[in-house]
Amino acid sequence: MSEIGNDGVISYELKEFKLFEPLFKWARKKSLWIVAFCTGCGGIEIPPLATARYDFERFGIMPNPSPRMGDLFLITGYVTPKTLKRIIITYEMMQDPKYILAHGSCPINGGVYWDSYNVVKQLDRYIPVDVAIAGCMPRPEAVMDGIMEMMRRIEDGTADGWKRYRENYEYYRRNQDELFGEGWREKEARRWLAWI
Amino acid sequence: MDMNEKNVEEKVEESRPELPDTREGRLVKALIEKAPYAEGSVRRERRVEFRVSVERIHEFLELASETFEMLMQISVVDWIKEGEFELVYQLWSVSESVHAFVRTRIPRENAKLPTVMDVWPVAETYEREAHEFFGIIFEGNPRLGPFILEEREYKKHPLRKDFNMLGHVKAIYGEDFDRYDESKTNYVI
Amino acid sequence: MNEILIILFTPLLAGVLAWAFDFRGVREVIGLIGAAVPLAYLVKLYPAVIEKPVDYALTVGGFTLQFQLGTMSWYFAAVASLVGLAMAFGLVATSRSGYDWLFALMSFTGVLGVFLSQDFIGFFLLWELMTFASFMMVLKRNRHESLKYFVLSVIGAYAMLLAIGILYARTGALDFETIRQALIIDVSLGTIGKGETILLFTLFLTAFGVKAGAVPLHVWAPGAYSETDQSYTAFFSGALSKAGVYGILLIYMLMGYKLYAELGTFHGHLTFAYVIAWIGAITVVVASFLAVLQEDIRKLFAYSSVGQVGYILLAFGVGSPLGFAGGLFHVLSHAIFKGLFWLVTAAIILQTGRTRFRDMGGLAEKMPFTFAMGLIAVLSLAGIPPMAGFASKWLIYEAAIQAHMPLVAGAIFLGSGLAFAYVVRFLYGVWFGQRPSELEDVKEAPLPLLLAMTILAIPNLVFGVAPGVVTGYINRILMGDVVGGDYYRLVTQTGTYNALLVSTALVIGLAIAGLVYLYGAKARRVPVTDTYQSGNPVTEEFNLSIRRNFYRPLAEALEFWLRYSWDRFYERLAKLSEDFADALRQAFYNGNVQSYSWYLAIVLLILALWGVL
Amino acid sequence: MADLEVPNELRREAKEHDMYLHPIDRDTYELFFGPQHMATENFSIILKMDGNRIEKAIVNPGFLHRGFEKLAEGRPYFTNIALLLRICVPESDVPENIYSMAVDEIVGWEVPERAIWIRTTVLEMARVSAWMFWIMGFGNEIGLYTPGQWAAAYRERFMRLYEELTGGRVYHIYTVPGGVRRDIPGDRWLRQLRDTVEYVKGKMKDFDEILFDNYITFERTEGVGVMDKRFALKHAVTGPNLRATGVPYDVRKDDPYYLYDQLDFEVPVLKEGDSLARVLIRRYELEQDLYILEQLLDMGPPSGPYMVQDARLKALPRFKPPKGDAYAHVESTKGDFGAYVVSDGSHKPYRVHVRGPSQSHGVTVLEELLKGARLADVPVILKTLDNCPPDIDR
Amino acid sequence: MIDWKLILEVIGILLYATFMGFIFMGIERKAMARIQRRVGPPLYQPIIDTLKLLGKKESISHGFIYDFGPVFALGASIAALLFIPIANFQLFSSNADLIVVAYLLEVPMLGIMLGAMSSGNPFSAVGVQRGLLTMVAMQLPYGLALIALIQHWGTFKLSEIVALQGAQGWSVTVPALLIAMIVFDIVFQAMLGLEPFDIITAPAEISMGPMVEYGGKHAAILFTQHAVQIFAETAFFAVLFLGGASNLLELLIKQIAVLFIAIFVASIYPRFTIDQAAKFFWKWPTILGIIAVLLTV
Repeated sequence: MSEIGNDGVISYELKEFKLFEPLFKWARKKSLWIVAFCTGCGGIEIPPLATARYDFERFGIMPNPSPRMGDLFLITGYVTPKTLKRIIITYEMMQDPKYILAHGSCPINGGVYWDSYNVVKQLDRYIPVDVAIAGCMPRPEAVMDGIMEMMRRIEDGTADGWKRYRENYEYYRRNQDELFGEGWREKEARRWLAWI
Repeated sequence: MDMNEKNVEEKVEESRPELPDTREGRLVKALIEKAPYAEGSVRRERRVEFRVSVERIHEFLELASETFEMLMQISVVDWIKEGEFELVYQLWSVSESVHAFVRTRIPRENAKLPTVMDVWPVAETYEREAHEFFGIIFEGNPRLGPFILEEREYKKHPLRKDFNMLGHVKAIYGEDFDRYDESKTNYVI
Repeated sequence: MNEILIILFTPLLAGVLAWAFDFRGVREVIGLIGAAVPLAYLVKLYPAVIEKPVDYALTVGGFTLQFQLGTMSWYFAAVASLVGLAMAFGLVATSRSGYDWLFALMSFTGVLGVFLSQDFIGFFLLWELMTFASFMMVLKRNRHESLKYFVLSVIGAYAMLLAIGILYARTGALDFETIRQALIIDVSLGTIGKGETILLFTLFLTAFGVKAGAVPLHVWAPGAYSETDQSYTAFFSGALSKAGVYGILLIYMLMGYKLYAELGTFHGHLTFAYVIAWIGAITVVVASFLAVLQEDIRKLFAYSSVGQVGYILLAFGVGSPLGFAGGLFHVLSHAIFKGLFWLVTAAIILQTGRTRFRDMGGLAEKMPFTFAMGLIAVLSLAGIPPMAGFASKWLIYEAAIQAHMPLVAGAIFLGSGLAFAYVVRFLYGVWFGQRPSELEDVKEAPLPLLLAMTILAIPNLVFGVAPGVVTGYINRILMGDVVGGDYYRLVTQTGTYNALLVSTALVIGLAIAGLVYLYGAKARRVPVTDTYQSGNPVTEEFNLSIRRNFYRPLAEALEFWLRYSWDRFYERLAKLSEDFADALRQAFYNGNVQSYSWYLAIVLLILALWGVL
Repeated sequence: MADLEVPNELRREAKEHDMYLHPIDRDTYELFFGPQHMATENFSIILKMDGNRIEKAIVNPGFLHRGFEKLAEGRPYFTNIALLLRICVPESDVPENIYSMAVDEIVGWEVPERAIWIRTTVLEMARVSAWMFWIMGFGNEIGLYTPGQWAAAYRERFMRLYEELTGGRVYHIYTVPGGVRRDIPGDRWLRQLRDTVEYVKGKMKDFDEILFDNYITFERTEGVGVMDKRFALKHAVTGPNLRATGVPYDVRKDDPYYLYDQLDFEVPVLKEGDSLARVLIRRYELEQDLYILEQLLDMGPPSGPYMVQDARLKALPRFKPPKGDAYAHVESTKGDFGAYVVSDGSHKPYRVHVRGPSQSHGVTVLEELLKGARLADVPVILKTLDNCPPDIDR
Repeated sequence: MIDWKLILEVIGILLYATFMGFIFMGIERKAMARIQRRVGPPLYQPIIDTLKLLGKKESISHGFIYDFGPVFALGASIAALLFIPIANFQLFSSNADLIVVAYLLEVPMLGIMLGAMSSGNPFSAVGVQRGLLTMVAMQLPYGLALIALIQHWGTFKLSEIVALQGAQGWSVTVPALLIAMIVFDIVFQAMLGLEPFDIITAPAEISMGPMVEYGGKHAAILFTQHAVQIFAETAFFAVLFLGGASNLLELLIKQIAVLFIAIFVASIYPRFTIDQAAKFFWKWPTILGIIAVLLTV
């Protein structure tokens, strides 16, 4: 069986563009593309954000269906293990630098579903969260504020979730494997083989 | 209405002929005449109720499907004290505008009953769900298995009353589950 | 000994020897020498040919066969020899028997003979040799397809024989020059009526149309092209089909004036040429559509060949000198890119043993050189500017639009769009996507095949950047400055194309883009399972490539048209005639020898009366 | 492959049909459609494709499963409101209402008239804002972004009104057993609601011109995903999807609750059962809902309390209804939304079972309708069925 | 002898075209936003996006062709641009004619498809399939429109077409060419990849299709390519039907006019499916094209 390689995620070299780095930093801040993945109820507040009343495209933010081009991953609400698997896969597919904005109280500690058997309690253990917005559900203004905070952090370089993920890959990987069991990617994938 | 006490059921059985002469009453009467093994009653306007033993449930539902075109849901209630699952087939009659509860009981251990997929194809989804959450096996449904849940939760059938949710969560998430204190017994939020 | 004789018969001789000394190594060397000699001699004769045609007459048993190596014959022969040499290299790798060598080289001789003959005797004999040899090549692989090819070839041969007979009856000559003169004179004499001229034209068109694979006579081509050794198909489709095209030119040369005089013009175009143009246009469209919908790599290129020959017919049908220039150029570019395609196909089939797209995929990593060659062929066929395929297509565009044949030109536009579509199907189906696990240990094609590909790939690039080399020679053939410009520039009355500048611009563009690329972060390789699958994990066990019905939406859009098929039409016709023949047999063929001789006598009588009258 | 999550019967069947034998099934290919996809929102369909046609579709829900029914068993009756409304995100009032109705029935409360009026209005507002959302979703799926952007902006007007009424934008936690949580802020709110209804009504023409009367919308939806009446009934398809097949079933008419038996409105029915019919039905329903809101505003809220007067409500966490069970359902934009509540007399419900409309049309029906459809039809079918994944997952 | 003037012109035009192309993309987004009653991003937003993509610190590849595809596409776009007379800058336009430019404008598509195919992603493959079928479908009306134009002006050379239009009035003023322009405009919608022919990317169906695997610098190259392409195509339109231009400002006005037509059409039509698009292209635009062509014979 071919391995679904995610070890490659950490095994490449970083290339720093020292000269143009300030320019790129500015560009990164001004152009945050959201990966189109609504993971929970918070997804309902994305359309208002994208439309006339709040219009986040003013700040260069726009949803993009492809994870390869995305910069910003909005975890819009609670995360179930089933979704978390997809989130991890999508997150690893995104290209550095990439940022995660956790939306609502559920990714922080489970929120309303603190005792639910199917909701991940602390998202930060599995993937690095850069900015978290509290509330259930956070108002669009709060999300905008969170995005502004993200922009500030990108500017001063503290939005370093992607770096943390690379540096502490073992830690994250271990936590993921603890939750899902070893070889969960293959197992999840093969589940459908009988059906098709 | 209390379903826990057998004598109530007997009372219902005795009161069988006392069906009101309303649309609902006539409907129940007509159906019971065809299926004498079932007990029927009228709950209120547009709500009727049937009780059928598990052996004849498929037969009865097939019969009922002539009047009640839609199977809205299969609700399972886990009466753990009695060691039984109660299955409530929620039927709706578009032509008569009446909702029917068709109740049947099966033992919790080795819970098995025939599928009604052949009567209502949509039952496939409901049965998959009931199987997943309660572990009831619907004989003849080919797609029983993990549906909504993942394997780990699926094996535990989480909606059963004996599923210890907090313990399960503690076991999986460990220290993340900081709001849980094992010494406390009652959580009122 | 005359060079022409050497050019003509070395391949045949080599073929016979290779068949006789059927040992590994020996037959290959003999065959290669046999295939290389014509090209070498043609190159050697080039200075002489430009000066004046080289003649040769061969007397065999009372018949005198005349051969001439004029500018046009040289052009066609050179194209055929180039492809023939590539074919020989290909055969070294793909063929394991003397049989293949014998008939492949025999058809080589046939093709050269057709191009070099100056009279109908030689022309017909060698034509039949060529047909027979290619038929034998198909027969070895597939009886049914070879039968189809045989039947249509026989129809073509009879049509030609009949036409030759009529011409002989009318003019009393068999050599081209006399016939040409006679027919020109006949315009004023009028001995050959309008009906007979049309009959002649139709007969010749049928004969040559079969070989060129013009719709609706193309039905043999997909089967025959695919059911033979693929290295040979490079020659089959690259050179043999050109015999049909050459025949069309022959119609122009021999009876062009007569046809013009009898049929006149239609909206300012020669009527008979207009017919050819439309046949070409229909061939382009129909064959290209069918090529797009094929599921077998060989079928795809077979239909593509038919379509590309349609371009040539179309260009000749335009009837203007520019049209001939375009058509002649396309003869060369089709031969080299399609020959290259077939060699690539040969390599793929040799290495994988599979022909259908559904069994292939992801071979680009395993056969990089073959892939590069395939890419060159793709770019050339799709008509990407600095490639030979574009230069010839450009000339055809110019010719068709200049001649005010807008709808025909529209067909070229559609055809080129379709060409894009089917080459991409080839690229996707074979080279990219997921590799089936059985193809894990596929290796690069053997050296001779790679050499063969290189032989054909280089002209694609060279004549692409310097199309003026070819057009300069075509100007000589057409005896006039049809396409102006220099080595790198093509200039017509209305348009211009500077291949070198386009290449330069492309290189500039690529350089800029490459700089941007190099500036970016270093790329890391990821497997196909690490691609966007809506966030789901996948393994190689899933099929992630479209292996069948790639262009199904097109098939759905064309649903109405696809219900009709020439193949099915002929099959029905064949069945009908079979029934008819059964009825006939019961009535006539009663086993009585005497009655047979009576029938024969009656038929002969009718023929004789008709010929005389 | 030993611990594959497939039951034994299945594995046998797979063996019989020669499924495992090839690692790659060569004729068809697999397309994973969702969850990380613009069209599906937390829902996954595994498509087995042949060219651009779908040979087989397998629905894989469960990305939103939070175990509401289990959680509800562990929380007191009134706390559950804050939980259960999260089942249906675009119309969070619907789960609130069905749960409250069911508990009302178990307890035997007569809900005050004012509360009934408010509940009806809130439900209709939820319907209109859900239609706005649906227009956006449908427009986006077929590549028409303009009306969707407008519609989502109009929805904001309703959101503002909701905020004023309930304090929440999306989750209102407003309807509770026995009434509603707060009174109407005042006449200004009613005026604003009327203005908003008038405004949206005035914009219907725009939507017609750009979306519902568009040549390409017709091209895209006509004859796509056809179901007939019998199929729809057997699959318990409800709501606009059922009405598009010719069955005039609307909970508001057939099992009237709240004020609906006093209101004048029509149930639009079309016979074709294809996506176009489903689209048009929704358009007519939006019109009807605006009309109902107008009627409600004309009627005006009756005076009186907005909550039942019951001594048991003094200590809400310890509120205990009698033993019993009840099934309540309302008409949501997606169909018949029902809840079955069983009480064993304690302060927590013994069982809460919610029937989301997508449960019936989001799994088997979707799988059936997708068979033979083109890839481009997938979003169209998904959106015209108005599949709402949390209904299925809960 | 090195023609320094030409080289400077080429560099200047390339920079200008890339910049304006990005601005056009910005105009597209801004105008769409205004139609949707939003504020919209700043006009220079596409430049920021491209810079950001270029500044990505990671990039993935699926092999040589995957890298080569975008590079080839951008190269071909640049090459096409160099052969279009941009206002009073002739560049190479006297050395190639309409057919060459028309072909060069199509090559980038092949480049993108090549790269997309090599990723092996099924969504990309469906995108490739759709892209090529769109091309097949639009090729016939596109060709007919061009043929009508060529037949009317009697020349293939873009510079001559511009000169003739300068002398005899714009192409649009000729009735037959007006029809041709309508046809060309419909095709143009597909060339720009806008609704109702944005079948190739179709975000809701196949998640950007061929672009789905591209990220980082590859996507940056493709964005640049799109910018150059959009500039070249609008300039091509302006040259063919709107009489070219004598200076860059005039050209810019015409290009933006052309762009706005495309944006308005895109904002009020949903997307066709691919077979519907093929049928559509082979119906009305083809009939109109044939009429135009026959009127100009």
